Amino acid sequence: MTIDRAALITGLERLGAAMERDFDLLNTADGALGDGDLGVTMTRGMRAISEQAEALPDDLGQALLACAQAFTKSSGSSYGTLLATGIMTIAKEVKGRSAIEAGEVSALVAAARDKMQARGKAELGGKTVLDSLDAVARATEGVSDPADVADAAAAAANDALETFRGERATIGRARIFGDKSVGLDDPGMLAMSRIVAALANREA
Amino acid sequence: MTIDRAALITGLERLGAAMERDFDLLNTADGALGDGDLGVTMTRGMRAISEQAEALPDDLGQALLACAQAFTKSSGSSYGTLLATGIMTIAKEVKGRSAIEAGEVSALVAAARDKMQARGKAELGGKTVLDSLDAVARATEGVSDPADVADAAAAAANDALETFRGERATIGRARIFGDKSVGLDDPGMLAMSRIVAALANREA
Amino acid sequence: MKKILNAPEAYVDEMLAGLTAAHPEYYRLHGDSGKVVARATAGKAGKVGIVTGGGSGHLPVFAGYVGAGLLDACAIGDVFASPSAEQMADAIRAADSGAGVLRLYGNYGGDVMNFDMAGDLVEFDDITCTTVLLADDVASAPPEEAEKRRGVAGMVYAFKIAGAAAEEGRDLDGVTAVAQKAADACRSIGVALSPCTVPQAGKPTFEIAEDEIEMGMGIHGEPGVWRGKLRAADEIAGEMMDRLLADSPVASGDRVSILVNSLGATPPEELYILYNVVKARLESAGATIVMPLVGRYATSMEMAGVSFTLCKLDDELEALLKAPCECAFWRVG
Amino acid sequence: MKKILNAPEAYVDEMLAGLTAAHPEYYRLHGDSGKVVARATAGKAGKVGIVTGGGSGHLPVFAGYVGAGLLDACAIGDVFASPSAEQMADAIRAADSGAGVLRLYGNYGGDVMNFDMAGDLVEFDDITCTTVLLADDVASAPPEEAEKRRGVAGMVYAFKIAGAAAEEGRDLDGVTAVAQKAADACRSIGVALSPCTVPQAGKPTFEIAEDEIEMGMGIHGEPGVWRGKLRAADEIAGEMMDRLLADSPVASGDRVSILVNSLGATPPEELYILYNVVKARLESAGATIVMPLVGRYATSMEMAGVSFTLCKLDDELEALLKAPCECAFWRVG
Ligand SMILES: Nc1ncnc2c1ncn2[C@@H]1O[C@H](COP(=O)(O)OP(=O)(O)O)[C@@H](O)[C@H]1O
Ligand SMILES: Nc1ncnc2c1ncn2[C@@H]1O[C@H](COP(=O)(O)OP(=O)(O)O)[C@@H](O)[C@H]1O
Ligand SMILES: [Mg+2]
Ligand SMILES: [Mg+2]
Ligand SMILES: [Mg+2]
Ligand SMILES: [Mg+2]
Repeated sequence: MTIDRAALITGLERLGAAMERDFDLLNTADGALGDGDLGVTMTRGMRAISEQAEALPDDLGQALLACAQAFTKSSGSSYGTLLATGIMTIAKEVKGRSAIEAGEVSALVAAARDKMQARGKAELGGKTVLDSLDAVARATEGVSDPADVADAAAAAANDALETFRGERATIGRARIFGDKSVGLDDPGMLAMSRIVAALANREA
Repeated sequence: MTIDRAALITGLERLGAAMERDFDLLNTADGALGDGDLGVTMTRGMRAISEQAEALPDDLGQALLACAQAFTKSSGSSYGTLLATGIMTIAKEVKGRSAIEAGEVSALVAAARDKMQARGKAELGGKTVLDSLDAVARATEGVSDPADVADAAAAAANDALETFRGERATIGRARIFGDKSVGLDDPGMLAMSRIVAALANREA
Repeated sequence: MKKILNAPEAYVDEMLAGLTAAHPEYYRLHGDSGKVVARATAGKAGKVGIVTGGGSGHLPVFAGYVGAGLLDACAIGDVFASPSAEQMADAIRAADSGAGVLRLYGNYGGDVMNFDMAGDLVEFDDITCTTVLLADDVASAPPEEAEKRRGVAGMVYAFKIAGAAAEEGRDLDGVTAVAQKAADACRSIGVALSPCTVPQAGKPTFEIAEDEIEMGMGIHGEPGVWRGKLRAADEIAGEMMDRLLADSPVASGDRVSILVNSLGATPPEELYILYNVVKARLESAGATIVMPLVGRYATSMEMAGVSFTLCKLDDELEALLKAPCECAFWRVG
Repeated sequence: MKKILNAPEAYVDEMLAGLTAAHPEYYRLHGDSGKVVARATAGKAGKVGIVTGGGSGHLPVFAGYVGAGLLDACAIGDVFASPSAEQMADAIRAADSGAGVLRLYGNYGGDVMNFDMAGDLVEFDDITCTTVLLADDVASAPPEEAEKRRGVAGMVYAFKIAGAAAEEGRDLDGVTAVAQKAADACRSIGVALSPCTVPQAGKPTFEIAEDEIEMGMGIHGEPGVWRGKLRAADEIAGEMMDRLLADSPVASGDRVSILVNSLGATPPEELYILYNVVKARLESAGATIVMPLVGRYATSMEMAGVSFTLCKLDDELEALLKAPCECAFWRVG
């Protein structure tokens, strides 16, 4: 199974529904370690995307660019900007193509991770969304069967969330919470585990 | 028994103590129908008076003038200014004398009432301190025995308070409470019944 | 009581010390009561003096409006309490430079008695005084008893207009007349969301439920016309405008100024949201808005709520409103 | 949530509509996002542009400081949320008149990412951008990590000083350098007494007991250095000054400005009470206070609390601080 426009739209529908469902969960997680708006950011961004879902072109590069712009316009929150940066990176990579293979996912996620890292000037291991993406990129490396990629990605994002829960936050608004952040989920990592689960159709 | 400097000072001592005791009572009554500061006004004024009690001259006119000024300086609340106006009026009447008779009380209170009425531009019957003074002036009219004057004055101030409780306030901050003022004591009348009781040594 | 202060008794003195220390170019303490603020640099000799006075807790009202093109002196009472007659007499003396003094202040019983008594006191100094009272709060009495109304934020317009007239060199009668005209041109209404605490009382001036507001409440917590559930900004502003315009209708071609004032805690963001309705209502009546004022011009410490003041202008009032003035809280021109 | 508003989603748009309607002589909306405020009358051609941006809920910060001798344009986010990169790019375009644009704003992760992205976007328009970040809140990181500190009220000094330099005709490097010098000269600390409510969140940003304060808390409710019982004004001000002076000692002969700022609900009366201690501390260290600012310069809606910002001056900074500026919230000269 390849990822084409139809698969993208189905994935975005699942993701939109997941973000509506997780609105409070993400706001609450961000409230504990930030400003409580992550649910708002995600629902707003996804609504902006789904408004234009029907008009998305077959060219996956153009389609993802439109998704990134929807996020860039709908809010200025860190997560939205980082996601937009990551999606835009993938968009550039796949420009002109109407389908990609599951086996390409790892490299694309890694490219997004690197560009987001440059934008946010953060280190890997800092308990941020970067660590979720890093885990996904590593876990899917060399995997090409679509179902295996989906399994590996979803598991990796969850594992990263679990692993980093016990760490101290070092970046963004969460940093100031210092030791109080130990034991709490990074909101951006929590969101990414939900995003990956929805896109991979591996929701619990 | 005549009222001279010594009697004045004893009366002021009782009054000072009464006002300290009634601080909360008067603030609360004024809080229900005004701005809640009547206890503050009275204790502050009486403290200013007692600071100079020892220095009060034998001339009752001069002594009362000093009392009035203590009130005028210590605050600008309506009650303080009205009391100062009344005391000043009496001071002018008794200027140069070192003693007055109980039989003169009625006329002096009436003079104070009239001057206070002019200052406050209020009508009699409006449920204010003027009605207390009016009642005292009337009840002591023609009475000359000191104990009888004391009895009559204290009873009149109390009766006025009871009588007007059921009326609507028409003057000052209390006016705005309209029908809500029915059933509540006018704070200035309540204070006057305590003042008269203290000066007359007829406290319950 | 969640306030930043030292002893409640020291609140006003320390506030005045800080005010005059922070803005020595505008304010100085006059006399020895420590409760009279005068201009740092006296107005021109021969200028009519303008004094005001009232309780503390309303900054910039009252003392803040001492300044060029505004007031000459101000007597300051304790929080929400009238200054004493002695202090008012001192303020009148500070304001006098031989041309007489206008007493321009809000209609509160205590203040009236004390300013009257102060007038008696300064008669000995041969100072001629006139009086103009602000009685602009439409919620505090019906039109038939308009003279019983409380004075609230309308005094900002009266200070400005009378101050400009005095600065122009008008005589006492002229300044008094135009001050009265300004006072007559103003109507105000307030709505309260939460109380404030008088330091010496130590507890809030009134209680109000978490979801309630009170329409028409006075700036010291005097009861208003109704208490009910919080509603949308547009609805609140609409009712406030209804009440102002019922009392003082505007017609097509009228020129008006409007003050959208925070009572303290309410932030400017909310004032601007309200301003949209205010503007739409006035303009749909055909009126032109001149120099709208949006901000904290007359407050009650940390009270949450707003007031609107409508000031109907004629050419004279408009020119005086736009004339220059300067104090630490407000500058025009 | 006791706030006067219509729909929470409309809060910022309605606020901006009201702001620009009330003060058309100062502000206009630029572009079609509806979230960029520019000067009503553009600055001189060839002048270096200065833009800022950040979340709503801090008036006069950010948009209020657009004006002559201050900023040229501002991108406005939702309450406490960064504007989008697109809006920032629009603000940069509005501010540009060919001499380049300084991005001058507070050090918050989202704002930094978005202003960087905005810089990428306007590269296509051939606009040269520089950046100066305010990172003045001493409570938000130790001196060794000073670059991680949040930007708070210090930006008022930076806006003023950079704005004056641009108005003088300095080039982009010159304006950037003096803006950086101003940013480096500022240290701030805040104390919070009560929270505020973000309209779309609908509940207070944090909880705090009726008798507690939090020293060092950030303007969005970021945790501070300690939480404890409310204490006397002198003690609070003393500790705040201790913390500022530990980070940025003043010596005899120094010239400094100080901003005693209300976070919103705290009334000016309390600021003046605090000012007495601030003044005494600086003067006893031998410093001279220049142009002290006392008022609401950088707020968090209805939050109760205060911040102090100390700005150490040299001749250049002092002259620029005193140069004329004009916006709806502040005028100098
Ligand atoms: N500089 C950064 N680099 C990487 N990830 C970051 C950075 N800043 C924030 N994040 C991620 O974004 C999440 C917070 O997103 P969001 O709520 O949008 O932030 P804010 O509301 O502060 O703008 C964090 O949990 C973290 O995973
Ligand atoms: N104009 C007036 N004429 C007569 N009595 C008045 C007048 N105004 C107020 N009072 C009396 O003063 C009392 C209130 O005094 P006080 O608390 O000092 O007033 P305030 O705090 O409003 O200045 C009232 O209960 C009433 O008895
Ligand atoms: Mg967030
Ligand atoms: Mg009272
Ligand atoms: Mg009083
Ligand atoms: Mg945010």
